[in-house]
Amino acid sequence: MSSGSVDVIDTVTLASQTADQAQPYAQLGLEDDEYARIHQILGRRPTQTELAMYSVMWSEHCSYKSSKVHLRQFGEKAPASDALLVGMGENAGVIDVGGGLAVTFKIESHNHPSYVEPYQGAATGVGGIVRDILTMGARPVAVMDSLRFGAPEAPDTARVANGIIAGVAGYGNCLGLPNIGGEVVFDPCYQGNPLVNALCVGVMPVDRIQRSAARGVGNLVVLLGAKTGRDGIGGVSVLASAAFDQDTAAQRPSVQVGDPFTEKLLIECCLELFERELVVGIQDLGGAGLTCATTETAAAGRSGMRVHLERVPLREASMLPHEILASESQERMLAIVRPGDAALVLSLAQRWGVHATLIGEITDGERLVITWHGEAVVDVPPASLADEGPAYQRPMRRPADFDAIRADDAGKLPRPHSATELRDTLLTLAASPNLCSRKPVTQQYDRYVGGNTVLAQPADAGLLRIDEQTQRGIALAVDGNGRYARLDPYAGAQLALAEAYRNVATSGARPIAVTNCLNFGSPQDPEVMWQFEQAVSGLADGCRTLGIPVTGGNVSFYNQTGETPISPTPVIGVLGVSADVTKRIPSGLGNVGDAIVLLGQTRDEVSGSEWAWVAHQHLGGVPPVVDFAAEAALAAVLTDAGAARLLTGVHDLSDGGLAQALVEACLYRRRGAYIELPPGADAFMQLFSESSARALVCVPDNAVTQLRQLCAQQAVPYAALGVVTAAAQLELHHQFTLNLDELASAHATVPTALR
Amino acid sequence: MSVRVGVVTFPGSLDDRDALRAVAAARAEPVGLWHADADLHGVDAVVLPGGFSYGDYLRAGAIARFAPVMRLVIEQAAAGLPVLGICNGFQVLCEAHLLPGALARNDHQRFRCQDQQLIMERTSTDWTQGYQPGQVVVIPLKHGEGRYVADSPTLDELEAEGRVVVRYFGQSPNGAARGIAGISNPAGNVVGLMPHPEHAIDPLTGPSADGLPFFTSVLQRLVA
Amino acid sequence: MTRVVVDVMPKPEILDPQGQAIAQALPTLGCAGVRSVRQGKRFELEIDGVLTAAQRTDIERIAASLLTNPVIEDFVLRIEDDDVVDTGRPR
Amino acid sequence: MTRVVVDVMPKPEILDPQGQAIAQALPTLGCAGVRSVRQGKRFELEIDGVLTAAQRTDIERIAASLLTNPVIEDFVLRIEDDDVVDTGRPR
Ligand SMILES: Nc1ncnc2c1ncn2[C@@H]1O[C@H](COP(=O)(O)OP(=O)(O)O)[C@@H](O)[C@H]1O
Ligand SMILES: [Mg+2]
Repeated sequence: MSSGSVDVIDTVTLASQTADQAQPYAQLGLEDDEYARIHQILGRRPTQTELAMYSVMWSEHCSYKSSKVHLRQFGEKAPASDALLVGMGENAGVIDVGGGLAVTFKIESHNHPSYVEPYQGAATGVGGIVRDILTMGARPVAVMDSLRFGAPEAPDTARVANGIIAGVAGYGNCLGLPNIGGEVVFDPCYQGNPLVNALCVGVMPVDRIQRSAARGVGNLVVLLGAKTGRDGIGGVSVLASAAFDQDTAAQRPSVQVGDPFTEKLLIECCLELFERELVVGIQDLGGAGLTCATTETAAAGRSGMRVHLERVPLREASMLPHEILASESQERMLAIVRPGDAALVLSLAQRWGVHATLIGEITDGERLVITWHGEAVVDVPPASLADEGPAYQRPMRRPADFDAIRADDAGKLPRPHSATELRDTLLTLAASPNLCSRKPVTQQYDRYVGGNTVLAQPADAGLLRIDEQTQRGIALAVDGNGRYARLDPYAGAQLALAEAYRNVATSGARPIAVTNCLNFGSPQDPEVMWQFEQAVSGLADGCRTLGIPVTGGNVSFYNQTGETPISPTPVIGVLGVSADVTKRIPSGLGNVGDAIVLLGQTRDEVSGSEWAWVAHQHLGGVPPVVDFAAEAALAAVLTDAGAARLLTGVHDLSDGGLAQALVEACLYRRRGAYIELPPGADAFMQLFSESSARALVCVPDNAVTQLRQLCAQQAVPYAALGVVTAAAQLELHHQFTLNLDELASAHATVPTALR
Repeated sequence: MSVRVGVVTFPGSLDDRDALRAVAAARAEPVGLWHADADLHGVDAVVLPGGFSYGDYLRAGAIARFAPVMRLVIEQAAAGLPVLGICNGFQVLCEAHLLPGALARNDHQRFRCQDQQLIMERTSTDWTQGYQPGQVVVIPLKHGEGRYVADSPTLDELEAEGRVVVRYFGQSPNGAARGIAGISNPAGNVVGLMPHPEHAIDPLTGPSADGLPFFTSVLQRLVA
Repeated sequence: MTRVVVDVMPKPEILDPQGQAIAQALPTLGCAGVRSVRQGKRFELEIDGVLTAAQRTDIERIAASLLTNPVIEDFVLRIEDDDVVDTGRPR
Repeated sequence: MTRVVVDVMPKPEILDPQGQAIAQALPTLGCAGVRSVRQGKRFELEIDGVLTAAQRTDIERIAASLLTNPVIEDFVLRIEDDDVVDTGRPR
């Protein structure tokens, strides 16, 4: 671009007159053919502002250009579901949970910003997903967070982990959203690429679902919330530096600072607007800010829109049109309202202390025209930005080391045999970074606010009452396992799905819907792309088999340092419904004298296990068998037994196998257990295998027969393991006895980075 | 005649709905009060709920105490209106000088949410008549700035006058002076505490129902 | 335009865990000889035009009531390129 | 004894929700005409005896790394009764 001074704004008129002017599209991440397509769409060169808009809307982050062709499977393979009110494609899916209520939930990543500035990155990640849920018309009612950090001893991990945890806590607590679950995993593969996947769930009356479509010629466009600053301008600042003053460009921060207080007011304000039916369309401002919100709402409504950009309230008066459009300042929403309601909307906003500004109107035709002090700086068909971005079928290749890694079975690793060795292994695992107590993290999160939290950490799933009259509730769990996915991305995604599904079932709820966040390396690496496709297929196939649809999700690519990508990490969230939360299955061990029963089948499966990792730093072999029929049968037993109030305690088996499940179950309510492992079985295998589709349950004598019957009906293997005892110890008959204090102190080990 | 208990919503209040629920659970009539209204709508008692009023960015409760509704709360508290400040509400009461001392950042500098054992000491206040002195209860707490501080003469006076309403039992969660979790004014109508009794009214959604007597106490006191 | 700076520090007798944590970390970061660290707050207020006497009174009141909690903090108010108004205790 | 003061402020272009919340409250408290408020931190470090050149370098390093988050904050370091060392951007 030529040496325009700061005052000269590139307008549509100017662009038509200077068709040949060179533009820095490559620096903005646009390919030659993408740039040529923009010319073709507009019939002229784009203005600087338009170019900035295309570059950001056609970026991987906004356009899903590498993932789109694969994500289609979620729709194509989706099982039929009457409960699905809004499917994929909107900000978040909406599910009818009965009783006149609908639930919307979604998980989203904020990985890269959280590495640069852990506290604010994580905080704004929570803020962003909460606005997505609000946009659907729902009151956000809870959050969850799935976190991954580098090795606990690595020097940078403390900075990243503590900042991220404090950021999740700071934002969520200040918004008044209970945190009802999540994950914390340490693995060296996340050293320079921590993962912050935040989930939010919201509830609304079924008839209050909001849409993002901007409709109704003459309706007004209202910008609600925070003033717009130079936050997160990122890639677009390259344009600025090419066009304008070199020195000022360096000052443009990509870091966004969250303001949960403003978000809280924005939430209450929007909910009141929804309640009074004052909103025709609404969209949150997230990635790509106003650019994304204006183009998506106009495109969804097949409407035209006129925006008077100079009306946008600014934090810094000197901001230029492309900066205003690209700014990712947090805590903003775009609403479409009828002209007759505008005064009321503005006064309600004022009551809540929320800035509200009329910045434009819906027009005839299908053009988005953005003016700057009367001069058009943008005149585009909005769908060309929002829907018609590029889509690539990127090359894929099975990783070169795939077969070698799978052949490297963990079964050949030396195993503990003697009672002492087994005991030490159990304690070592209980104290290891991924299995020790999550309390240092979760006690920083408010799990009580709202007064509807029935289950939260350390329960297998979060359980939330959503109707105080009927006691109807929802359960949620998020799970992922990068090690399994590294060994086999197809099975890894399915194992994550299976685990989240099982966790939801342990609360007694019936799983009904799925969200996902797919964290991968660079899509330009064919091996990563292969992993991605495998994970998507695995998840889509798994959801079809289980009969629960994917309702939404998010993709995060480029999680890699140099040439080394993270282990593929699909994180899966499952939502369940509980008709009566008072029938929840209590977590942990039940009452003294109750039988402890293992449901499900145990195989010799230790490849990719926590034991192989902790004891041998080994990652190889084939992950555990996925058996969705067995998962569904187990879930059916749990929900039926829960509904009949047969069970007094429950804990699913996952990382660390039966050994870890016993440790956690004992410590939950500090109850003792006497256990006899099934005769003839290899004790190590029984204790440390990570076979899926298993759970521990506690059942009083008078309910044993009924439970046995349920298991027989569903063909779920039933093994009486032992009994809940009054002694403060975990006794494994013929093996060893550990007192609960010893267990508790091992489990209370705090990972180095969190000390 | 039913007893009406108001719960003030400040911008950033979070546990206001929970406090209203607890009032209802105690069979009083819950009344929502708005920070900007200079009107208490004739309520018989007021709860200042938990949350992060104004984001608590400056100091917890520092801005909320200047809200129009607080002028009336301060005025009528002096005339004997029962006022309970929970967590952020306690911080507001201290900032408003209805209670002495201040709530500083936790000594470990982190937000802490946990089920806390507490020992009830003064049970002659409007809000604690339903407890026995020395009774140990479990009530959740959740705060980043809950370390009660005051100078020694003030602390001595509080103890001498029996105005320490509730103390942490066992290890202190925040480093509070003399383990103080909650205090009252001399008359016993104004009580502030860091733990959240409104989150312990039903074992389904809290660790116990040990918090309910706070709300039934004021009811008893008002119908008496 | 006038800038008013208000420095708020914890009173000396009040435990300052943030300052203490920093002081404890310093030796391990290779910084020796620091006897104590205290952490307070700094506020910068920008006022259009010249500060009037009335505004100054207002701001002093705000500094003493809103910006500072006198139970645990002291403050110093400074008008930039102007004289210093010290209403806290000697520092 | 030497006192080193480190003033840490949010960078001008970074959102400062703390300052903003205060600025919004001021008019209702009868304090008009304040265009903006920014809230930062103030650290006071006490050093035994006179500050050596090595100590000063150490403290500057600490100020730039531990006391300041350079992604979102700038700092100014001042040695009391001594000259001013400014390593942040112009304020
Ligand atoms: N992994 C995925 N699975 C299913 N749907 C996805 C996935 N990733 C993205 N989507 C869907 O694509 C749409 C756009 O996603 P995204 O850009 O994250 O939404 P938003 O613009 O609200 O942030 C959403 O409907 C989202 O649910
Ligand atoms: Mg969205």
